[in-house]
Amino acid sequence: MAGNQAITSFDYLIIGNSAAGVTAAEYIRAQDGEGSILIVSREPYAVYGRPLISYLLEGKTTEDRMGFKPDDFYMARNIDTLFGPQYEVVSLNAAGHQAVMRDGQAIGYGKCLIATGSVPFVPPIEGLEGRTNVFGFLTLDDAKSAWNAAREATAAAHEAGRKSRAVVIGAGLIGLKAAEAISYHVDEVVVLELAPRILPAVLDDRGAAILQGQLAGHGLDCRPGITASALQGEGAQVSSVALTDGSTLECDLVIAAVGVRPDTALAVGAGAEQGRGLVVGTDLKTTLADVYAAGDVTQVVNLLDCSKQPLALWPNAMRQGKVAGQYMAGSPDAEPFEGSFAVNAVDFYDCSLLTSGIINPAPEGGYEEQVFVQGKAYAKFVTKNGLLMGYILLNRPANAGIYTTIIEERIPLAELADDLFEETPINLDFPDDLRWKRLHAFYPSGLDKRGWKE
Amino acid sequence: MPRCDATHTPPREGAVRIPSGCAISGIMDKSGARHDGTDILKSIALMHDRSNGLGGGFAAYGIYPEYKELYAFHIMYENQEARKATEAYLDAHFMCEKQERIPTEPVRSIVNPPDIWRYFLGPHPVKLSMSGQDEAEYTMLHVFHINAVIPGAFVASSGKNMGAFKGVGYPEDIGSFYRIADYQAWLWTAHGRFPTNTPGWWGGAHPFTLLNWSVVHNGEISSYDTNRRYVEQYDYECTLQTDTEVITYLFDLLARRHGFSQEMAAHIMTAPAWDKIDAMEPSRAAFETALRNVYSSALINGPMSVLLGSDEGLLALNDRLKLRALMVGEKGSMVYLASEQAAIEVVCPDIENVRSIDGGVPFVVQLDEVAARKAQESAENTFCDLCRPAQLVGVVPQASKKAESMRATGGQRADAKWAEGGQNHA
Amino acid sequence: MKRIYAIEAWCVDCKRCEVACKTFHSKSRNTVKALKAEFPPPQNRIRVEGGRQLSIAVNCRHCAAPKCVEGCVSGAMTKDPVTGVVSTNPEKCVGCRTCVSMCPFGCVRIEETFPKAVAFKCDLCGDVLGQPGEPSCVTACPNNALIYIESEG
Amino acid sequence: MLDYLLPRYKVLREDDLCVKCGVCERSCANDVHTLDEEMDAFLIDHKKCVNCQRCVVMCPTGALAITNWPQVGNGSNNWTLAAMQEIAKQSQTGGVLLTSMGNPKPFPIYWDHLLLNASQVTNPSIDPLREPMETRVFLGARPEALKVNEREHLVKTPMPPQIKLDVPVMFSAMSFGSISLNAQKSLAMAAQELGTYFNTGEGGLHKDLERFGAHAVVQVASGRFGVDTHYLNAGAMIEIKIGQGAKPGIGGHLPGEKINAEVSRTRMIPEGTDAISPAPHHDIYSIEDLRQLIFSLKEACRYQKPVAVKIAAVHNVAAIASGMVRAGADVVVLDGFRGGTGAAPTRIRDNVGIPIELALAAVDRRLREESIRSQASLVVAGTIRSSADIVKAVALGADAVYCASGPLIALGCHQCQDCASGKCNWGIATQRPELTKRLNPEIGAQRVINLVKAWNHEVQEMMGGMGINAIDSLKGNRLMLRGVGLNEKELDILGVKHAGE
Repeated sequence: MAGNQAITSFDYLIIGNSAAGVTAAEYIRAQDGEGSILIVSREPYAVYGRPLISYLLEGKTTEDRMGFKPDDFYMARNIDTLFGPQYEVVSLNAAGHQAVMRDGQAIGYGKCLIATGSVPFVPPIEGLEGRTNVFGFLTLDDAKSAWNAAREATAAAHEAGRKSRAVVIGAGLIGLKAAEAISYHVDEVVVLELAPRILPAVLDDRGAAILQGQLAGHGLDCRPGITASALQGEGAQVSSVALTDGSTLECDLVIAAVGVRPDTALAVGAGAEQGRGLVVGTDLKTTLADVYAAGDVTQVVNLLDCSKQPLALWPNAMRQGKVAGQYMAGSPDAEPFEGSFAVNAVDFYDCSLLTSGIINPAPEGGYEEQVFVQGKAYAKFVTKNGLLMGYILLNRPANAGIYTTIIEERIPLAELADDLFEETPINLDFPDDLRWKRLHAFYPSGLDKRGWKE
Repeated sequence: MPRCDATHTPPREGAVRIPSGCAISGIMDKSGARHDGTDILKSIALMHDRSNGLGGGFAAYGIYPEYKELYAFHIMYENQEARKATEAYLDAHFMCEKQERIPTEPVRSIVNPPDIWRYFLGPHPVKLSMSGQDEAEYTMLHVFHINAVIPGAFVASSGKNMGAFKGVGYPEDIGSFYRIADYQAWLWTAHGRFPTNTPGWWGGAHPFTLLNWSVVHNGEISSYDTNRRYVEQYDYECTLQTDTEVITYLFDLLARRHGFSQEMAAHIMTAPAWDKIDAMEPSRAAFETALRNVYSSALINGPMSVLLGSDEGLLALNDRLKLRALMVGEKGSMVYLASEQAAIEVVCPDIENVRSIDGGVPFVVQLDEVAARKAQESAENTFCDLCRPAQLVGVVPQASKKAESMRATGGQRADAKWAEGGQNHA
Repeated sequence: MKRIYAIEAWCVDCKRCEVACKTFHSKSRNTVKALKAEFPPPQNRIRVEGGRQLSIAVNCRHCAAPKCVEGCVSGAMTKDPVTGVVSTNPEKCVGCRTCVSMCPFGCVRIEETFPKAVAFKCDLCGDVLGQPGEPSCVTACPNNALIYIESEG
Repeated sequence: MLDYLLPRYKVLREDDLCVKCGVCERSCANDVHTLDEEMDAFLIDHKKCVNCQRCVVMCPTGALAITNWPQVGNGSNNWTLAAMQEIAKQSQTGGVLLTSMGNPKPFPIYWDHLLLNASQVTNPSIDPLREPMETRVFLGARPEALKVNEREHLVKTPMPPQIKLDVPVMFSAMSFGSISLNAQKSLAMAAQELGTYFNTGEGGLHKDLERFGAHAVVQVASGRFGVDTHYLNAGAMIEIKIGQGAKPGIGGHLPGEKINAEVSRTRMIPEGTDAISPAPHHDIYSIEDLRQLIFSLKEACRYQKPVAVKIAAVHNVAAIASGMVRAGADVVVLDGFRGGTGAAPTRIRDNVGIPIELALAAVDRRLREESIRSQASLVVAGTIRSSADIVKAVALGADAVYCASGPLIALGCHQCQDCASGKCNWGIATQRPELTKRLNPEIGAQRVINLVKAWNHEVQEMMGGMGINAIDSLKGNRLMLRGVGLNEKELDILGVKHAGE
């Protein structure tokens, strides 16, 4: 659809074109074959796997393989799109069922989904603003810019007979993936982290120390407990970073990845209630009439401890997108979204890290921990009241999903094999009946457990 | 006939089993009115190519009204001694009212015929009562004895008011030889034979008869040995190893001794297939199942078309698969049957209702008076002489038979019939 | 859709299914060549758990709402809307292992190939992506411990 | 004592084909193959190999074969290696030599000296694809004659109980205990599908198989295991087992280790105790005793089931069979000396009894001579190896045949003769759960069904060739047989002519 045409009204308006937005559109279309759907996004791309941006820089994928959906995804479902900075929705009039885009055009809608995701949290560091070699690492454009800068900086540095260096501020998932990605394009990478360990949200101290050592083996210089106090340099270029330990680090570029927060500005501007994200019901409706929200932008109930938090994770966005789409279109299959819990999978070089649920429990919460270390592998299991609440699996990925399902399904550990945590979990660890039930979904009702029709 | 071994003479009928193809024909007047043998001769002559000159014959019913209470034995003798021995035997066991040479006429193609006699006789009353058998059983067993034991003698027919006229030659020549145009009968059957061997023995020609039964048959049944070993359990002697013989015995066993109607006997021999029985309503299925079950070994398999003559009339039967031709046509009280339709039309050009006999479905033509009588009778069969004769006359168990046959043949075990399957021959 | 079901009662722990799976998913599709000469060595998508007394062959359940698909960040893991087959596209996969952490049955594994690790899993022996063939493990099973039948979902 | 016994077999492994997948190792209950991780090679214990061929069949690459142990004897036809090995074994153990399956010695197999007839020119052969080709057989006593009402199509004679076979083959007696429940169930399922019967052997009828009762022959043997009124009425026919072709005059012994809970419950004996079947029935020391047992059993089933009596074919078989018929047996079962067994003393198996072909011919003839052939059906057993054997047996005079080794081979048996060890790798002659589960009765039944259907097709083809379209007309039809390479005496006993006659 051309942008300069008169835009009138759509049955469904979806703001945001990533996991939650396109999944919602897909499920809306599955239920409602007729209603008009418009997806608007400030990014000028068809939906892509946002976490892939680091892999793009690692050479493990290419831009044309990053498409999350088939090329004809929108066309085949008769979904209208407006992608580009001028189509960023800047204001929402919930009562009037109207949204206004940056280019001033107004769009009428029947139902609206806010799937604007996260925006980077900008740390209060002196000299951060207005720099041309400081990059975020959240969007494809961020990644491409950083990539170009790294290649140019490295070329320039080598011409000058020195090594190039990038400083990454933040050793969270995004920061570390950015560090790994950029490490292929600069000579040295230093990762700064305010917290006392890398990956403070998804690892514990011991695991972090092990991983840090393994990353060091790949030349990644992680410095937890230290962050940047100021970015220094002439003009728009940062040339060095002053650290909180008082030292200074020369650098060619900086990636700022200290964290993200829900991009709630639009909804809040329209009057929506906000907690640690947009407040939504189990039908993912916001406090505004006919306005729904899904993905990183929402506040999610953690099913394990009933805390409320934003959950900036791809599978959660997918699941919420589906539920929101189904409710918006009135699908009978719609099931209430009660909450979620974290499942993280990430890999750095040859290290894999899978974590889920509660991994750093509060000491007084009645949790128990079991830890297994063998070779490169580090595993930790957190249990409470005979249930598995969370795990860390560093370099021990095999069959991890079985643990995830034990958490999710709240399967009492007493029913499971004794060596569940020591060894790779297997289906035989489940009791007979449960195992049969799990492995035989949709099993023909005419057959018995011997596969016979008797 | 190739002869590679001077000591090896071709076996005669009875010593081996000889497959043969045939022509058959039958003419009957349901009213019981009698006709001479001209038509049957014409009918069978038309099917000349279905026989090869090695056997032909006729059976005629109603030809001896003046002796209708007596058994009419047609006996062929190969020599004088045979006649002497036979007549002495007959004298010992029967009361003979009349005996005479059967009138014949020389025919160029008929060479070396036997001496053929007929006797009108009844069982010796004292001997009969001593035997504990009924008249028919008594007579049959003595016929077996003559055929089995007296060398050179053969009883060609032994029924009442009927006779068989048969020999080696084309059937039309045999007919002329026996002057069958001179006889008046209400039922005629005829047979022309195409054996695949050359036994050249008059006794082996057809019709085959036993008491009032006469059978002409075209085909070669593959169930032969099963049927043979079945009837042999009941004292029948399959000396000739022919289908006709064993079919006759089956009819005798089922109809005379087990008391079934001829039609039911024929039904047993050509029982319905199991898939048909399975589709029947339960009580009928149980009936047919029981019949097949008990009379399993009476089932006839393989190509067969049979005309069974008796004092009741005519029964025609084809095998279950209808592997042989058999046509029927009617005109007034006359019924005509023949292997070929032309053989009917040649004697009755304006024949009506011509059709082929269905496989496995007995076609019954009864004398009107017989049909009327049967309709009044009980539909339940009555057994006759089911128990083996306590006093064995003429026919004895296999072991003693063997000894007897050894004696009769001077110690030579020439008679293959005694051994199981008849595998033994000189 | 037609699914493979494992029947514990009949599993005899021979692992012929694993061999057949490796062979089918090899370059040569010849067992001897595939297992003795090919590099990287072909991987089996079905695995027998247990031992002689109790064993069961486990492979992808091709779930109605597959968690692996839900978790896949690259769009490599998809469920064919027509056939129902869940399959992974090695071109798109970046080996992040989200699917491994999501699969409730341990049926997605990662093959450490160069230049990137990729996920692999049972594809019902589809020759063409999403087109299920006759699964080779089912054919190889000597005891009907693997059955390939129309399921009720 | 140093064991002088040599291995019997040698396992050959083609290293070029072996992919070290370990299927062989996991398939062998005798632990012949062991993949040694350190050597990255298989260690093979040849002595443990019984040549069951499970590994050969299971190997995905065909890398395995089993051959004889290459040790030669001294060339003597008298002291052969085999004879010496038997002595080595007996001098080691002091025991009776035990073995399994049928007599392996090269005695004449008369089936292979009999040839069938076919129609040419004078009568037509019948195409089984075009015409009905009936193989249904009834077993049981039959009246000599039938009284009926022809008009109303009613049978007046009371019909004795009979069983209906859609194919002329039944599965011979093999008890639960000697074979696994899965093996017996395979046969039961196949019998049901094929419209024929399996035989419980003397091991009782397991409750899971009671629903196949309409296709079961329940056996009463000298041990009387599992016999009660319920059992006698649970099957379609009762069979008194006097003897077995493989071991005439010998009882049975199922060791206690095979008497697990299920076998114990089914046999009605305590778990873990040896199940001893005495050599004779101790209530049958003569023919009149047999008559008492027959009529006791008929009373027990209220004359609703035919009662069969099975004997081993021994020298005086014809006279014994005649006595059995006169004692009231509705079905006479003859088991020839090549018949199989789960366990028998080697010397007995290899030296006692007579060939079934001669026994059958003699019995059929004798019963006919005595005009009592109709009073009982005749079933023969003891190496029915193919449809041709069935056709020849029926032509010699049998109503039907019993067959066990054939169906067992269909189930996977490779006749390794090691049944007694209880380690049957095919899950047949074993009670070990990890081995019995190798035989999925669904597959087993299908294989047996396939086999018998194939045989029946062949029977139909051969019958059609003879111009016969109902097996009734084949029964006792010895004219359809000719002997080859037989002497006068053999021909005389068989009642057939020599080929060329």
